[in-house]
Amino acid sequence: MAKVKGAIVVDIEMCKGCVLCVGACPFDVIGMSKQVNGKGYHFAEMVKAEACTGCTSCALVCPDTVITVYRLRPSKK
Amino acid sequence: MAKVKGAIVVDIEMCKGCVLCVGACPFDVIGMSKQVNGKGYHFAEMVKAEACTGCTSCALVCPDTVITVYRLRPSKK
Amino acid sequence: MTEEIIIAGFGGQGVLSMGKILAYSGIMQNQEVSWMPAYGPEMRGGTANVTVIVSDGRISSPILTDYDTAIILNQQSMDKFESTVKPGGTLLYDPNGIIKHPTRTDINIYKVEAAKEAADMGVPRGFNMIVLGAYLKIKPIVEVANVGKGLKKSLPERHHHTIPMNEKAFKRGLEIVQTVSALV
Amino acid sequence: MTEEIIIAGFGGQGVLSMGKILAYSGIMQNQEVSWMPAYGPEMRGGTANVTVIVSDGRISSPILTDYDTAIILNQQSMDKFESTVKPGGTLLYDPNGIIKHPTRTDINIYKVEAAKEAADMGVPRGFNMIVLGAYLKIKPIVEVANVGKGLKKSLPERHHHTIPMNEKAFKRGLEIVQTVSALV
Amino acid sequence: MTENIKLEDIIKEENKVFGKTAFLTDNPLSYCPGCGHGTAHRLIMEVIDEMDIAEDTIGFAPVGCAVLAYDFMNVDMQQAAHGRAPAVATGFKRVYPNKYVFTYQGDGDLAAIGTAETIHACNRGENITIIFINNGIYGMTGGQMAPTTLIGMKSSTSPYGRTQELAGHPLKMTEIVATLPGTRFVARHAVHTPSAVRKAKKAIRKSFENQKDNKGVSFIEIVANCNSGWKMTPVVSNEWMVENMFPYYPLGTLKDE
Amino acid sequence: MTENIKLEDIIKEENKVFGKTAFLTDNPLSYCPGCGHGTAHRLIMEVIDEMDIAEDTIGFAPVGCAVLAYDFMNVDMQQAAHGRAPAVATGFKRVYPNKYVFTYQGDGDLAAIGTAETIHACNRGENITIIFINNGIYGMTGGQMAPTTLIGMKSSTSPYGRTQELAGHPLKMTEIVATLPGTRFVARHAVHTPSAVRKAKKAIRKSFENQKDNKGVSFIEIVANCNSGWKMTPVVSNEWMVENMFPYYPLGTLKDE
Amino acid sequence: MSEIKLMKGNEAIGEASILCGADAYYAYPITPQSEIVEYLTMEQPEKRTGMVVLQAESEIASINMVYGAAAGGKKAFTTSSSPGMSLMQEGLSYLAGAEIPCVVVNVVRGGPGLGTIQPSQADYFQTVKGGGHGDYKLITLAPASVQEMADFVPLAFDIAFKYLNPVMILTDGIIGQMMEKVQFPEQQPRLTDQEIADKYPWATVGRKKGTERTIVTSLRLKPELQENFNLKLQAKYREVEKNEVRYEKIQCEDAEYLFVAYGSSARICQKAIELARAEGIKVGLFRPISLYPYPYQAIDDMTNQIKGILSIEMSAGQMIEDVRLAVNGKVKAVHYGRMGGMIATPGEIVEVLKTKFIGA
Amino acid sequence: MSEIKLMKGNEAIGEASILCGADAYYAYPITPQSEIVEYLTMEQPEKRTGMVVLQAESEIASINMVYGAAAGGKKAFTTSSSPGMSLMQEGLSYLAGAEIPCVVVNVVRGGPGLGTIQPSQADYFQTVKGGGHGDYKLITLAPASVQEMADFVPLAFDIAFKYLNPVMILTDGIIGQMMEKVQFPEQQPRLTDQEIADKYPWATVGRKKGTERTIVTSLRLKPELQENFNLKLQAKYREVEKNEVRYEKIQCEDAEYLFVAYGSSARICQKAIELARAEGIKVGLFRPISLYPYPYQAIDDMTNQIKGILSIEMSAGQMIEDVRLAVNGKVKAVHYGRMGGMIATPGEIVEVLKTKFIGA
Ligand SMILES: Cc1ncc(C[n+]2csc(CCOP(=O)(O)OP(=O)(O)O)c2C)c(N)n1
Ligand SMILES: Cc1ncc(C[n+]2csc(CCOP(=O)(O)OP(=O)(O)O)c2C)c(N)n1
Ligand code: SF4
Ligand code: SF4
Ligand code: SF4
Ligand code: SF4
Ligand code: SF4
Ligand code: SF4
Ligand SMILES: [Mg+2]
Ligand SMILES: [Mg+2]
Repeated sequence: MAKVKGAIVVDIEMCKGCVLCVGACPFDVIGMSKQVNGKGYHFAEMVKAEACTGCTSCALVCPDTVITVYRLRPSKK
Repeated sequence: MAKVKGAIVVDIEMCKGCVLCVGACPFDVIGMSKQVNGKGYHFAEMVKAEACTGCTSCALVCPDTVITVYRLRPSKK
Repeated sequence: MTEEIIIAGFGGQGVLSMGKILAYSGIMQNQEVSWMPAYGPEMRGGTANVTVIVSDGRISSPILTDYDTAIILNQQSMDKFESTVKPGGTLLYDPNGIIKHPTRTDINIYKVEAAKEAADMGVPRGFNMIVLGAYLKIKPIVEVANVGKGLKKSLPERHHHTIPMNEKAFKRGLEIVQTVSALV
Repeated sequence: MTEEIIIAGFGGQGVLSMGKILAYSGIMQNQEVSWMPAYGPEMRGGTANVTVIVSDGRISSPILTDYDTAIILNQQSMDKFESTVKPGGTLLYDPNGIIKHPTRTDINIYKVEAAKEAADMGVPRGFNMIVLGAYLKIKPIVEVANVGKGLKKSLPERHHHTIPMNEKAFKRGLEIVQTVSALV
Repeated sequence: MTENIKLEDIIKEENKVFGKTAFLTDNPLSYCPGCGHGTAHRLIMEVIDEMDIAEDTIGFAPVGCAVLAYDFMNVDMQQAAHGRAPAVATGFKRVYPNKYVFTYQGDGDLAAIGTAETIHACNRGENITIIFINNGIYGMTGGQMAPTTLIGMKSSTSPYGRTQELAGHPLKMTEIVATLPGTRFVARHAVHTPSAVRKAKKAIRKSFENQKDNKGVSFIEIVANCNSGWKMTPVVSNEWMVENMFPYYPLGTLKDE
Repeated sequence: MTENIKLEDIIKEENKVFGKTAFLTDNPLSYCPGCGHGTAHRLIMEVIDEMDIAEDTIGFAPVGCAVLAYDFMNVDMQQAAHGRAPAVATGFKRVYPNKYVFTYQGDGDLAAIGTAETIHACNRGENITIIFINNGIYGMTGGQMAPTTLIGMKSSTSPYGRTQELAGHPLKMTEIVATLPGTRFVARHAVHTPSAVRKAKKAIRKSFENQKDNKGVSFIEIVANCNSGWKMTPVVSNEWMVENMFPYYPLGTLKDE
Repeated sequence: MSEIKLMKGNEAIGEASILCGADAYYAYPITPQSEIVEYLTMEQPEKRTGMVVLQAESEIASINMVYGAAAGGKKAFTTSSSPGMSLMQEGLSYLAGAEIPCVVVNVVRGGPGLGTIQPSQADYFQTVKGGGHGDYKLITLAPASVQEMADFVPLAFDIAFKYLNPVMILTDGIIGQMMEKVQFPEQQPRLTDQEIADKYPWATVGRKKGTERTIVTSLRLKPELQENFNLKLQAKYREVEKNEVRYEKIQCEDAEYLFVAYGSSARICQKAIELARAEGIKVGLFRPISLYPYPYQAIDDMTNQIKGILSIEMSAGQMIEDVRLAVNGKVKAVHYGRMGGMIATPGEIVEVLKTKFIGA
Repeated sequence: MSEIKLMKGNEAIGEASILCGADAYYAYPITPQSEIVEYLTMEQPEKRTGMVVLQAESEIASINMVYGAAAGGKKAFTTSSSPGMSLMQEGLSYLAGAEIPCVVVNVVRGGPGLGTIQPSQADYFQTVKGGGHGDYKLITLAPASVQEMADFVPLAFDIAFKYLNPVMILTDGIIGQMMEKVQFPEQQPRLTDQEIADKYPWATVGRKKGTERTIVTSLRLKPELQENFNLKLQAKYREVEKNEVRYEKIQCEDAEYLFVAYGSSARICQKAIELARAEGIKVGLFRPISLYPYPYQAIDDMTNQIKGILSIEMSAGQMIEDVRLAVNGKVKAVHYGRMGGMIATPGEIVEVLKTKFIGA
């Protein structure tokens, strides 16, 4: 079975930079951006996108529900 | 040892005729008077005075604290 | 016609319900009525009194300081209400338990041995109907037939079986009232 | 002399304490002062502003709608307060984060790169003292010596070790303020 | 064997083994005949008498039939708003930590409107005695249902009997406060028999001793009849209480630390 | 083994495995970054979404940081007075027995001023869900001590740390209501980790299912951080919560009948 | 109209509530209003109409239960007496601030504090000026007979729902405890949930798909919004003042003096008028029925005709301020009152009238 | 007098309470008064003077804790803001009914209901007319500066103990949150238990042998007793009205128009006077300091001199009724107010003055 691939999309302007998602990700996919959003927060972003499994852990703990998670289960080859 | 002798004095005007003392007396000493007091209550009185041991049971349950108990412990002869 | 009455006695004598029956009887003949009890925690086992007004016209104050008639059923009430009867008015009392009998000479005084009679008849709960009978004998402000209707109205359904007893007591009251001293 | 000032920026920039130091400095030279913050739950992480009045006479209203001086430390505050400066009055701002620079021509406009300077000096908490220095350079309503005293008064004992840092920042502010457009 | 002792020989001051404590006033109690409040009053006053602490004791009675407790208890007293005696007592005790303080509250008071004040005083561990007279009804206002009224029990606001569906189960405040670390001594007693009275008194005594030792809340429930509210004679009401109240509100010490 | 899948291939509507429920509005949450309220909000709305009961659900939020819950929860809502949500919800549910009702209360609200309303709604067995966000502090008013504040914990009204002498021990409302027959499901959860979130959601779901079955009160405490009030970063506050709050407020199901 | 009954004022309130289709009653016992709770538990309205009756754990719970039900569009009410009413002040302010219609009855007793259970009118200020915090008004009706106790319950609900505001029935132990003749209208059906949903868009009955959610709140954090709301409230109150002033004039045509009195005091004044007129004193009675809105204009309109006003209340003088505000210095207005459960006698009132206005 | 400090009004209340020898403070958090609780926990007055500070579980508990301590003769106080104050109404009525001296501070916010946390003066009616039930009065002081916040705490205690009545300090978020210069008097010692026992025979401090017990109660079941008590209370209030009227007149000597305003509104009016006088309009400010007793006479005394009164409040118009009662129709008195946390600007006030009195 091929490895499950995932990705997240962070609603940057709604992110409050609380960093909770970073710790929740089992694969260290997420980091905080150097940049700030309109509210002045450093927002979350994928820093190791290839490792994301789409497990939703980050989204589950995000208090502001700004993470959308996608998962691709490649068809068996 | 001689038998302990007791007696009670009921403050007739303060008695409310609740009858609780009657049931509390282990020796059936107390009964309710046919007469009523100024408030219209049949009051408690000793009906078998000779049986009273001064055990204070009646006084303990009298909600209005209208029973005074006396006890004579006759000197040993 | 306006009749202003105070009924006063112990709690438990049926003072309030007697007033209620009287008021209902008035209603049965299309009169205006009001019934105003003294209320309070002392009601319990203490004194009870009720002001009843029966009138052909609109009733103003339900609370009064003097009365056409005082119906007095214990000594405490006698002490309190003898003086409140209007000159020329009426005082009806049950002498049972009364130590100081009424002394006014400017009013009509009647008595009814209702407590004794109720005991004799074996219907202690008929006491207040005896008194009511006595009162209506002296002051027929409502018709006897309407008292029957008023009684029925004022009792909850489940107590309707007591009506015959009450009517008997009421009739007895009509008979046994006695004049103590009437003006003229 | 009466100087009516609004200081406005983000929560966390030290807006309120800057106002407090200014007010205390006024007290040190026997002036009347008032310090009135906008309060609310939005304070947390949101905007913060404080009205400070320093006067030789009794201060009437601690709340104002126009000001002799506006000290503006973010865009939101610029939007809100540029228009509230009295004609002929003074606007001092930190251009950091400002997108729409002030455009009024009937007032004196100054800027101070306080955020940048504070970062450069490595004392981010000295930001508000740099701004205060800049302001007092333009409008020396209190003597520099009294600012030192005011600073000491306004800090709780346990923070007195920060005084030298703050004084340094203050001095820097005096130096780096720039005129954008001054009337005459 | 029967000696012919005359009553006059017995009824002498030196033979007195039970009389009214001086800390009950001469005012006749305002309670209905047979009401448990009277005995509860006496026990508290006897304990105060025996411990000789009347000079330093202040009582707090809110509304309820015992609202006039201050007419009968011969110590300084404050009348409190309905349900608030624990707060009032807290306010006092905190500024007079060396005084003895007791509240005297009914079940309508303590278990209904005063729930919050009761739980928080107990939780803070105020160094006070709480006497809780549970007669399963609002006595003073004419026998309405209380949170403590038993299932099936009739009252003037549950004329067809309390149902669990409408009003829930009777609330056991004593069990609740026993779970709080702030309470040190929690017990349930009654005053319907001489031995019950003796035990209740012992518990009350202990509660005041605890104050001396700064032990936090001592909470004593006394299950009592409200024969008027229950519409029974005093004797029958006590029997009914034994049969119906005690199974749900079992007597005994719940906590003693 | 790594296949070269592009992000664009993954980020497609059909691959979405987690997104925001439509029952959260688009208004940005007013909570501080990392605050537990947000996650708790989401879980409730997801359950309502999944059970498809939004048309019949009414929420009740009193004051506290979540006073604006109605800005975020896309269902009918009533804002209640401080501490009174259980009474308000009772008043509503009794006339709308077939609607789903939940209250959303902070610890200052539920465990302090609202103690009586909470206990009595639970004791009557109102057929409702109570969500109790325990962050050990009054968040909204600026971090004052709550009845739930831990011993030693600093707050703006216990600046030197809460002491048992002054304020008593932290109050465990959840343990108290679990003793009442009117509650049928009582549990304590948290929302700091994915697995905690999953469990919390399951409990919330169960609480709404219980309403369908007319089961009385379901009471769910959620231990959460108030990082602003605690003066910590969100990440540190969650660690502190695990180390300090959980031992005193252990997670798990207290009652499930 | 049903047959004539003889009932206590308190009971009449209970019966009227069932008949007008009230949905919920939440209350806590207190003398002298407990008969309402008792009547409503005895009558089992849950069987007659489905109306809910629940004894709450406190007055605070009662008023907040009313809030919950009423914000759902149901006809809910509570009753209490003075100390209990003080505890409801926060709730009342919330109800007004969230524009929730409901009915509240205060059977006033003597205060302050625990006071006495005897009748009083000393909660006038609390009711019509400010009991709770903030700028709001309770529309207030003051019945003076058992019939009015019955009549004002449906009226109060109608007004409450018309203006989305709590309505108070302010009465006292006399009217509550007395029995008089009373007739009730036919049973009105309770609204169904669907009717409520259709009729009251402001009610929280569950958000229907494709519609906006309904929010009931009194919070408006931004001062601009709060002020706008306050202005809206005030505009509503101006409407109320235009439409809902109620009063009765008795023997006023030829009156040279005026008693102003409401509720039970008005009954006593009627007797006083009998006495005074017997002595040739031309006095009439102005009886405010709505205490808010107060009939300022109607009283002012009488200032040409009369020489003086004697305001009679069972209080130290509260309504007298509104009387003075009404006449604005044009005629002398004097208060006479008894307190703490004491009741002025008709004779006493006539005496005061003579001393204050005629004798002098 | 101590050195000059810069402090928030709320903090000044806290500090002043310690310095005047207060014994106990019981309160519950609410914006915008929480700084008082916070100041008093931070300052550890238990170490400075032995003063007790306890955060209660609710406002109801707070006021009842005050009752308990104050009935023991201790100087106790509480503070809150509008919704919390509504919850204290029963307690306040009890305190007045039991004649217990204490101090209560209301830092008013916008209502009704939860409203807004911004400043307001819409609790005037609640405070000076009737918040709680029954005929009682709260003696009420309205500070207009941080210095007065500090000064009025000992003053309030003095008045409270003089008349055995609760005293209210009615302020708002502006005065509570603003900082100004403030100077405090020397630390006053707290009274010892023995001093209290000697000084206050009404205090429950334990019945000494051979003396009568002390009872604190507001219950007087018999209406005769209750009325006698009410009469005694009213007599006391007449004394208060004689002795405790406080006000300030600013630029009134030549005034043709008058602003009447208290607290923060009075501050804003001072600025408005500056503006108006710059335009040649002779306007002065009458600032009631005691709201009960209200300075009716002092306002009435000015009616000869002035052409009109503009009463400025942050409310829909509450104090205006007292202004009208004071002038009794002699001059026109108009209300202008902002609500819900909005604050009238000085310019706005001058405009209104012109439209209402001068322009027209
Ligand atoms: C705020 C308030 N609500 C209601 C009342 C009326 N009230 C007086 S006593 C009482 C309850 C009495 O019941 P309980 O506490 O059980 O005492 P009991 O009379 O049974 O001993 C009530 C509801 C009141 N005085 N104050
Ligand atoms: C009667 C009343 N008292 C006090 C307040 C002030 N107040 C608002 S929210 C709150 C408590 C908030 O704490 P909590 O319930 O724990 O919620 P959190 O903000 O922590 O989530 C208080 C005391 C109020 N609004 N009403
Ligand atoms: S979905 Fe899982 S793997 Fe991907 S970023 Fe989130 S937590 Fe990490
Ligand atoms: S948890 Fe959410 S809000 Fe917090 S940093 Fe991550 S994406 Fe942003
Ligand atoms: S003292 Fe004992 S024996 Fe004597 S009457 Fe009383 S109970 Fe009976
Ligand atoms: S117990 Fe007391 S009150 Fe009752 S009958 Fe006996 S003596 Fe009388
Ligand atoms: S009503 Fe009940 S509690 Fe009250 S005195 Fe009578 S028996 Fe006792
Ligand atoms: S103050 Fe605390 S509870 Fe409130 S939003 Fe911030 S973190 Fe959350
Ligand atoms: Mg009871
Ligand atoms: Mg909290």
